Amino acid sequence: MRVPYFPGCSLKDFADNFEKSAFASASVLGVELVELPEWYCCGVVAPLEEDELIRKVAPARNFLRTKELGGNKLVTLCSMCYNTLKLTNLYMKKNPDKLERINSFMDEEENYDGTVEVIHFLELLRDIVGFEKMREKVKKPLKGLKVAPYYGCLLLRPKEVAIDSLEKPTVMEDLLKSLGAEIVNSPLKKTCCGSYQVINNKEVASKLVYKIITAVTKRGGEAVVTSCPLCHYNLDSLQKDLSDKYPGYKEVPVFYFTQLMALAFGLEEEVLGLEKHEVNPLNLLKSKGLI
Amino acid sequence: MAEKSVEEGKEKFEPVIVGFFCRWCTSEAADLAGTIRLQYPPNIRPIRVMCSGFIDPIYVLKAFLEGADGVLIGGCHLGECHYINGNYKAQTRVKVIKEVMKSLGLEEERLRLEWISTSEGLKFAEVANEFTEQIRRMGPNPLKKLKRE
Amino acid sequence: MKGSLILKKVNSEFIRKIVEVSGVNVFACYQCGRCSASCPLVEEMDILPNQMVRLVQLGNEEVLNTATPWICATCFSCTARCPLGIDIAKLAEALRSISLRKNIDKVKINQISFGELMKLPQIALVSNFRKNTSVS
Amino acid sequence: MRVGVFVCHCGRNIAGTLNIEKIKEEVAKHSGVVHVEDYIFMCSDPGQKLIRDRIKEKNLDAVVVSACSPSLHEKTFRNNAASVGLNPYKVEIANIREWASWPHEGKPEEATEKAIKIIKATVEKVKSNIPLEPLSVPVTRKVLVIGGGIAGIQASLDIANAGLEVYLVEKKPSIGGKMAQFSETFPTLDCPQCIETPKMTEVANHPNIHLYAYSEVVDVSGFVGNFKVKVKRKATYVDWNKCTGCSECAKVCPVKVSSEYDVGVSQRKAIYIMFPQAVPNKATIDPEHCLRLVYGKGCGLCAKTCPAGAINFEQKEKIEEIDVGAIIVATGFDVMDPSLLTEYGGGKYKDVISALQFERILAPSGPTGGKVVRPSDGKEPKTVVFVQCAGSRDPEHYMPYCSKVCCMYTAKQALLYKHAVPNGHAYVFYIDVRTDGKGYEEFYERVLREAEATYLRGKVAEIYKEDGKLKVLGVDTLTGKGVEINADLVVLATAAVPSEGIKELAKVLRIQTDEYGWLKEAHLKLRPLETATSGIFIAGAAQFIRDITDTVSHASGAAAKALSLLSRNRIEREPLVAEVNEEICSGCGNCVEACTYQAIKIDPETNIAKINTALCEGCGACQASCPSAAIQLTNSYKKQLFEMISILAKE
Repeated sequence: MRVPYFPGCSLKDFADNFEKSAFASASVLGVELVELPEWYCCGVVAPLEEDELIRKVAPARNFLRTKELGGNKLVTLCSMCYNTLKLTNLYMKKNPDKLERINSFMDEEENYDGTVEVIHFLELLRDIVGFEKMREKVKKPLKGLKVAPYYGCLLLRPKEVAIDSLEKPTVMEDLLKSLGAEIVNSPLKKTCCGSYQVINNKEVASKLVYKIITAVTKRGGEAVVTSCPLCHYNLDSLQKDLSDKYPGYKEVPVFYFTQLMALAFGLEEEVLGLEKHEVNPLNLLKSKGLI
Repeated sequence: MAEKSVEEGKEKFEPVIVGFFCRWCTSEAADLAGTIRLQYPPNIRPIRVMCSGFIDPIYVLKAFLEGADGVLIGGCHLGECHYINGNYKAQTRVKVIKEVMKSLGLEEERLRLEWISTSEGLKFAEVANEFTEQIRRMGPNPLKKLKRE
Repeated sequence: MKGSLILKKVNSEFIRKIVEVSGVNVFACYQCGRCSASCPLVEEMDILPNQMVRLVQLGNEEVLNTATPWICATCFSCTARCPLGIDIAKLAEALRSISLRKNIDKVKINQISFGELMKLPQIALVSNFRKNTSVS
Repeated sequence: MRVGVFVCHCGRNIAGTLNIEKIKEEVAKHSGVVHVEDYIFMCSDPGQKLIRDRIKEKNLDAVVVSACSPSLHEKTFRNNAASVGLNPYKVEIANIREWASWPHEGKPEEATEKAIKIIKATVEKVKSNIPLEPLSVPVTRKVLVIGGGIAGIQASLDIANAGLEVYLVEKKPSIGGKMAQFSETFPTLDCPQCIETPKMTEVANHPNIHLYAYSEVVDVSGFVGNFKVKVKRKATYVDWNKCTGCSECAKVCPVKVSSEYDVGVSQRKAIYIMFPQAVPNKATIDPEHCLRLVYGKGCGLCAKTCPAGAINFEQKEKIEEIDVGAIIVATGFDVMDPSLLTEYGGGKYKDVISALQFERILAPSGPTGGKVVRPSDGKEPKTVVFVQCAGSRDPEHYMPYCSKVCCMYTAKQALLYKHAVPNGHAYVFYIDVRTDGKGYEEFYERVLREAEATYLRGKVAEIYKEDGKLKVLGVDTLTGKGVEINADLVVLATAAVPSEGIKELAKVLRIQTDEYGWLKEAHLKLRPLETATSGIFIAGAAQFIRDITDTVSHASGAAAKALSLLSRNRIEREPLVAEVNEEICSGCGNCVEACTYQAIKIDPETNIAKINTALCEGCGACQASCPSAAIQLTNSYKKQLFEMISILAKE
């Protein structure tokens, strides 16, 4: 199966371990993520103003590239890209007059007709590949690894883009269970990590990360799993300061779900890019006999 | 528009529209529209019937054959029929009538089915306005021309 | 915020602008406060999200001077939980946008140290600038 | 044919826009019209006298009154004509006010033209109207009441006391309904045992009431005055004629099941009496859990123990047919399942309960003997959080409406909790406190003072378990601060919803529900006790959630409606029904299919459609389906419609 894929900026740089592990795991499942031959920054955050059009042009161009690849589905890994592309696409579908304006801004291009569907890689795994099939490919079950799924905001909200139930999502739990991991349910798995406030209000983001991580460790969680590079950055890198600030604070490593897939599929350790983590995951993985 | 008609040397076309209104809802809505003095064009000539499900296709065709330019059927919203499901029957029949209309060379848009409840006086007036305007744009019933020829 | 509200005439021009930019009908809100109860950043805000909606309902432009829209991280918790389906996140975006369109920047890029800039991922920088500056 | 046309000015309402002279001139030319006359107010006494006089003088055999909508004065003018011997069905109304003068005020000429067309078309109709007499049908002077809660009990007693027979059908083994589950009632703090139980006993002993407990209405046919009802009497596996209600059987039964009456707060046995004051006070075996009934052999301990020998594992359900003249639906309400409220941990945490469950915990005679303990560990909760509007006023996720009774019972529960746990503290999250009843606001104020409850104005966002406590995340919009409470027990005032199975029952009864399942009244303001199907009335919360005071009033109102309908031995019906021209009918059966009321059958001997006029509602769907115009609706004949259409469709 070949599916058009939109990487976004992070996956080519500081989150390249997310992409590498995703590509490697996908190929185990017979899925080829075909990167758009040319792509443009999605804008990172969806422009929510009704009268804002120019910031929607780049997503439209990405959809045109998708159609050129002969697809009507566009897969993303990054939650922020997913949310931005999906919301922008819905806006264009709902407002044909606005779509016409957007098309007029790119007069050198074909018109975008609103027919591309944006999906997240998790949806593809759940709805097209199926977790049962994933279970068959597991060589090294993540036995005894207590992981806490962390959805953050943008996979679930607003409801128009939700990949799962808003209040009681299960897609990551189901995925991790199929890899053999033990699920730790944290009530804060849908709570914001502070997102871009890490720049203006680092303290605020830091407080949220503290709440999110301690809610996990309190429940016996040994690792957090996410699908968002920014969540990963905040949850991972801000923990360093927390150890200084709160005596007895227990650090936990933060993984992309694709890293755990690659691990369970028995792929080479280098696709995991574990050296990129701030909170060192090696001890945990070694203690479980996973590396 | 007025200028255009002068150019063509014709008078402004005023369509004739026959309305079949269920006595339980759309007739009441038309009453309400009048009571609160909503203004709509006088082109719609109403007949009060027991139920939209009472409307035999032949009545609609008869109206067109007699020269009506449009026919408006008004019934209760689906699920709200006084006779439980008469409006569903009307909905099915309208589909059939539209097929017959096409075969006679009548545009199917000349027949419209609307669900207008007792309290929807405003909707009644809006539909009357809009439908009259639509038929006015469509021009006279083509069967009339045939008849004349 | 102190002082009394002197309601001579609700500033409909301001409300109209907000409605146009946000596409949100703020009048539907019955002030249950669930947006505030759901907001993870409410401790940091000077007024609660429901008070932000309230000021807009009253057409009070002081809302533009509050910190709340700038503390908002656009996590959509308020929007998802609102019983009336009011998109409060969009409202906050509109409030930011109205300020930003006056060429006001809320983040000073040149004040971020080079070391910090090198360390921060572009996804954090770009999203922050999109929300807090008029130029991006 | 001698038709008289009377044109009303309605003051300036008609004459101010329409040209009356022009109308008179044009209508007078129409064939069959022998007299046209106008008057300033036709509906006034002199106006009516004018019509009566002309009918006699001019020997009119049909009349068209051109005035306001027929829904206003059709009856007036028909009765008026009847008083001088003209058949009322030979009078028709041409609506030239609502349909011509009012909506076209600025276009007098066109409006006058339209009015003339309307009048002429009505003249054509009345010319072919046939004189009719109302159908008079005998009635069965008995009433079926469905649902044995306080509404059904009240309606049954009112009717039975007036001397008519009542069949009271209740699907559970005992009557009493929701009220029997309450601890104490607001605002008087009466215990339901003290005020409802006597009424339940009165029902059981009333000579005019046939109580069918553990039974369901499965089929209804017929029409107002003459309904035929099939009631399924479910098998109880206990001979109720022998059972004395001693409960020895329940003591020996080895199977424990979650109690419906205690909403899961306690357990009952597989053979059980719903509650000590149950009426009838008889045991019932739950076939889904009884070991003997599930496996077909073994156990049988109850049968061995029963001193009356009442247990009968072979008992079968029975269908009984009853005839009634009117039906009252009193099926009440349910509360929303708390497990639907995932963000509040409903169904997930044992100590997040519904207010109905808390009623059972607070009830002095309840499973805990009135001791307030929480379900998870039986400990006394020191911090209780009440969440109002849980599932209500939330069109985006749950129910859009206000569930009306929650503000009051939450206040009551906070007070009863404080009485039971004086060193405990209650927090109440609310959006608005609604106290719309006699003595309600005073009660609420008493609760504030006496229970010292902390009322917090805000809707709770989320509840989850943290460090052994229930963390409630809310807000206090009055101080503008977020709120976090670590609670021992959370009570959700879950939305009121229509009772389970109501949509199916509504289908059986041929009455309508709204999108949620509340029964639809004939008119929200003016006919709140009636359904659109004549002879079927609504009592109590089945129409919409209401408190006990309102329910009892509503039920007495429904009883009065049924009594007034059945006060005579015969009732009259509109004679506008379908008729068959036997010469033309080919017996194709299209009409049988089109008829919603099963009023048409093909006679197997003659192969001709036959109409049961008693069942025909006069909708005319059969007429539209008949390929040969053999079946027609009286006074809406095809001929009439054709004449009207040809007048109206012409330019």
